Amino acid sequence: MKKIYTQFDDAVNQIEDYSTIMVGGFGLVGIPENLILAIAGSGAKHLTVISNNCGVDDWGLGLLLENKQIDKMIGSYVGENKEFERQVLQGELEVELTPQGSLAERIRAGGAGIPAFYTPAGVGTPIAEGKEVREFDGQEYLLQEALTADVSLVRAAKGDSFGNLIYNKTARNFNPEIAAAGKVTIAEVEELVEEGEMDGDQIHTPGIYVQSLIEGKQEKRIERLTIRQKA
Amino acid sequence: MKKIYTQFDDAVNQIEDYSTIMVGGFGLVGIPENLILAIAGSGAKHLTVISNNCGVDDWGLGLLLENKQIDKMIGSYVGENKEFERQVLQGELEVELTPQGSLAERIRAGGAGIPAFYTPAGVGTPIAEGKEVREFDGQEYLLQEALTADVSLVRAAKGDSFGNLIYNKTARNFNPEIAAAGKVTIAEVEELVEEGEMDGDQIHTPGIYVQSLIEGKQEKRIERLTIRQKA
Amino acid sequence: MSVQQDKALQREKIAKRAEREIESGFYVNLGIGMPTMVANHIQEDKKMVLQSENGLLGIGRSPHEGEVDPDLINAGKETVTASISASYCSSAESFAMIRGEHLDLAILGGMEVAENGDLANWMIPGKVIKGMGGAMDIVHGAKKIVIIMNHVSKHGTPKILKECTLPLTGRGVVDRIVTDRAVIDVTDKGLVLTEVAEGFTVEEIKESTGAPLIISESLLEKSY
Amino acid sequence: MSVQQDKALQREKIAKRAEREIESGFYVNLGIGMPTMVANHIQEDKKMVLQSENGLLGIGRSPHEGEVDPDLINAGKETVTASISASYCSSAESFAMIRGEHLDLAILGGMEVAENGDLANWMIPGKVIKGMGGAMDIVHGAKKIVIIMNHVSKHGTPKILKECTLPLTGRGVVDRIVTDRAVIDVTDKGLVLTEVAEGFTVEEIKESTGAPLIISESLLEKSY
Repeated sequence: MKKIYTQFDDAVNQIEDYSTIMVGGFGLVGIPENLILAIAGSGAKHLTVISNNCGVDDWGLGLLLENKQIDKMIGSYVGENKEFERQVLQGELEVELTPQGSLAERIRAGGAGIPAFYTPAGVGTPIAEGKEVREFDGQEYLLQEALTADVSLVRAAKGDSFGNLIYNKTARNFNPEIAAAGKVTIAEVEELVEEGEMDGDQIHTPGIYVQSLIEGKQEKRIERLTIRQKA
Repeated sequence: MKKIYTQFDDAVNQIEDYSTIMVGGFGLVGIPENLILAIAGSGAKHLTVISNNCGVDDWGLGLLLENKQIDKMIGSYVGENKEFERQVLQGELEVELTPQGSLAERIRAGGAGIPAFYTPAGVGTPIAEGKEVREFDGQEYLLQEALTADVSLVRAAKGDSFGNLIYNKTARNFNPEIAAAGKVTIAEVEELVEEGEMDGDQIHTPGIYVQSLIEGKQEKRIERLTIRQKA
Repeated sequence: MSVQQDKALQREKIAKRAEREIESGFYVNLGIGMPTMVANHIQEDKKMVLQSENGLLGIGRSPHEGEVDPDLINAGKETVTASISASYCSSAESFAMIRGEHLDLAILGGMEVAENGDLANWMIPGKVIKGMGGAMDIVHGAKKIVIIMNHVSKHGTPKILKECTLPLTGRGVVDRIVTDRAVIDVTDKGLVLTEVAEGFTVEEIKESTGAPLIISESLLEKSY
Repeated sequence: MSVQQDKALQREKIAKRAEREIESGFYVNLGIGMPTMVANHIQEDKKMVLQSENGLLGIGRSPHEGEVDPDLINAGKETVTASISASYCSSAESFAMIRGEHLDLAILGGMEVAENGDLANWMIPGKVIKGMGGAMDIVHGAKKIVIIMNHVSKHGTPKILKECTLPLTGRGVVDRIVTDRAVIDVTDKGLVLTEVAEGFTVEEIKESTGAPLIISESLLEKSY
């Protein structure tokens, strides 16, 4: 029922200059790495990117930075990336920092048709500047507005031809809410399975949120390998 | 790690007069039927009940109506219950009707620390009376506030001693959000399983939301049996 | 033909015409009551997914006797089965799906529709209020909202009006009205009559409608 | 002892004392950096659950070499394992859990704490801003917020102040401060000194603190 691509270049063909894209992942975990590589190769420019982080210098969204394809970044932590720092200092890149929980909730709101909500995060901080502060039950809260995207890119462990997705462990992170918040959502899946193979009780992203899928193999680079020595 | 009850009467012992309780279920599906029976036997009175429906005349929350244990009901549809109608007409029962999606989202907000949010549902209708209406991007939305409860009662198919829960099919309905919105949450489970038996990727309600559990057998009454005749 | 049979036929006719609103690939919510009947008329070659707002994406046919699962119902509380691709979610997630306008179409019943798209379908003052259920959310929650109802009330008075007299379910939410007599679109310019059912004339439709009608240039007569 | 070793010991000491904040049955979030070290000191008999805000409830120990799963990391982006009862969720759900105050305790690092409980720990004006990550949410998201940090800066100036000089992470959010020198509670009446570490006197704590201290009636000296 959904469009199944076989070439990553074809899958990202619909991303135009000046598009807003959302990209799943936390650090390098759960990122749609082949879709990002394909965008790096596509030459799409002046992108607004919504993602918790911006990759590292030579991987993930860092590749789009390197190519100067990003005009604006909305995220919560961008400290893993020297080129990011350079572009911000040079005024080449606009940044909007949002507390991580507010970012996740703004994306959820975008997919859920909630235009805005109140949250305690950021009250009394620089984040509150220009934002409405309102009291409920004696506590102050900040108004945060929803985020949506022209195209959302997610990565899942499994997907089927109806667009249903299942994520693996902490690779889930921002992916389910990002899948719901895109006008068009493209899913990079580790494994495309037969329809009916996924238990309906265990599906994390129902197919209604996904417009197309592509199967691919990921490198899954590890940012901070932490090992326990055998006793 | 969690309190495991063996007697339903003991499990609901903490529900006092004038408590606000939330009860999972849609129609009679997914209701914590033995916990409700125990409340009916407990004599707790002047309850405020938050639940999508109010059971039927002789089952589910209808039992608490019969006993006149409910002062106020917050729900979206209460049409399956003659005693409900009688008590409302007699002024014995206060009702607050909320659109079903707003009810679900208000409960989710309660568990998620969101004091209020905007929704399109109810704009221009009697529901909007006394509520703030605000425009975002040219569309009008209603401000809805969060709901929480002193005690939440849910039913799950499986639970473990850490309070992790898995629901079955459409018996999930309001249960996950209700589990999160109670100061204290009691889970009636069809099966108590060993810890580690549930896959971490498949847990619907993480144990952090659940304070105690009890295993029980449900009748699972069917409200509208609809059958397809064999050709 | 008895009045009862006549009514049933009328409902079938509306349901059949409403089925044409569904395109292959659509995600659709069918309201409780007459809209549920639309499911019985869906053409085999249409691949579509029915959503049930209690938390099921992919409603299947009714169960055979031995197949009934008490944990598996639709929003009308009827026992159902699930389609092969079905997924379950919480009610909050289900209404997030609805509110976020991920559905292509909702087909709902109506008591009154106004020329500006206002809909009333949940309460009659003076009668006991049973609640709006999911109706107020769903009218804001699909790319297209189609209302199916009889063209006139049992007293013969119009149900399509300049203004609703009953308390609203939603303001300006209706895109199309399908009745036993006609198909009418709600547009910025007013109500546009696009189809007339067999057995009725444009004049009869105009007379039985409580608001001015623009006649579509591509009007279809005897359309269903 | 080298300065490096000295610093490491100081951090261990703070982490050990912070561990006492954790009670059996607690759900705890440990911030990135020094707070992560607290996990290494948790007593075996304490049954508690560590939450990682990227979407893991039930962090286990670090993986052995052959056990590494690239899809399984903590909020510090380090590879971890999951405990037997662990569950995964989306980041939105994880922060719903945090914001809804379902955690009993969060132990976080700090740059400055003010006597009213204001916390600054995310940016230094003039330096490149890396972002607040989850800090601004977590400070509102646990029943008790404990800040662990050195008592004074590397220049020897107080980090506990009448008012923060750095941009805030949260206003009035801190419940307790644990440093290498003392434990101080934030109360409505002001800062209350409850414990003094071995090697320090009450006078020394007063002098190295930039806000007035009330001395607790049950003050513990040489407490850790």
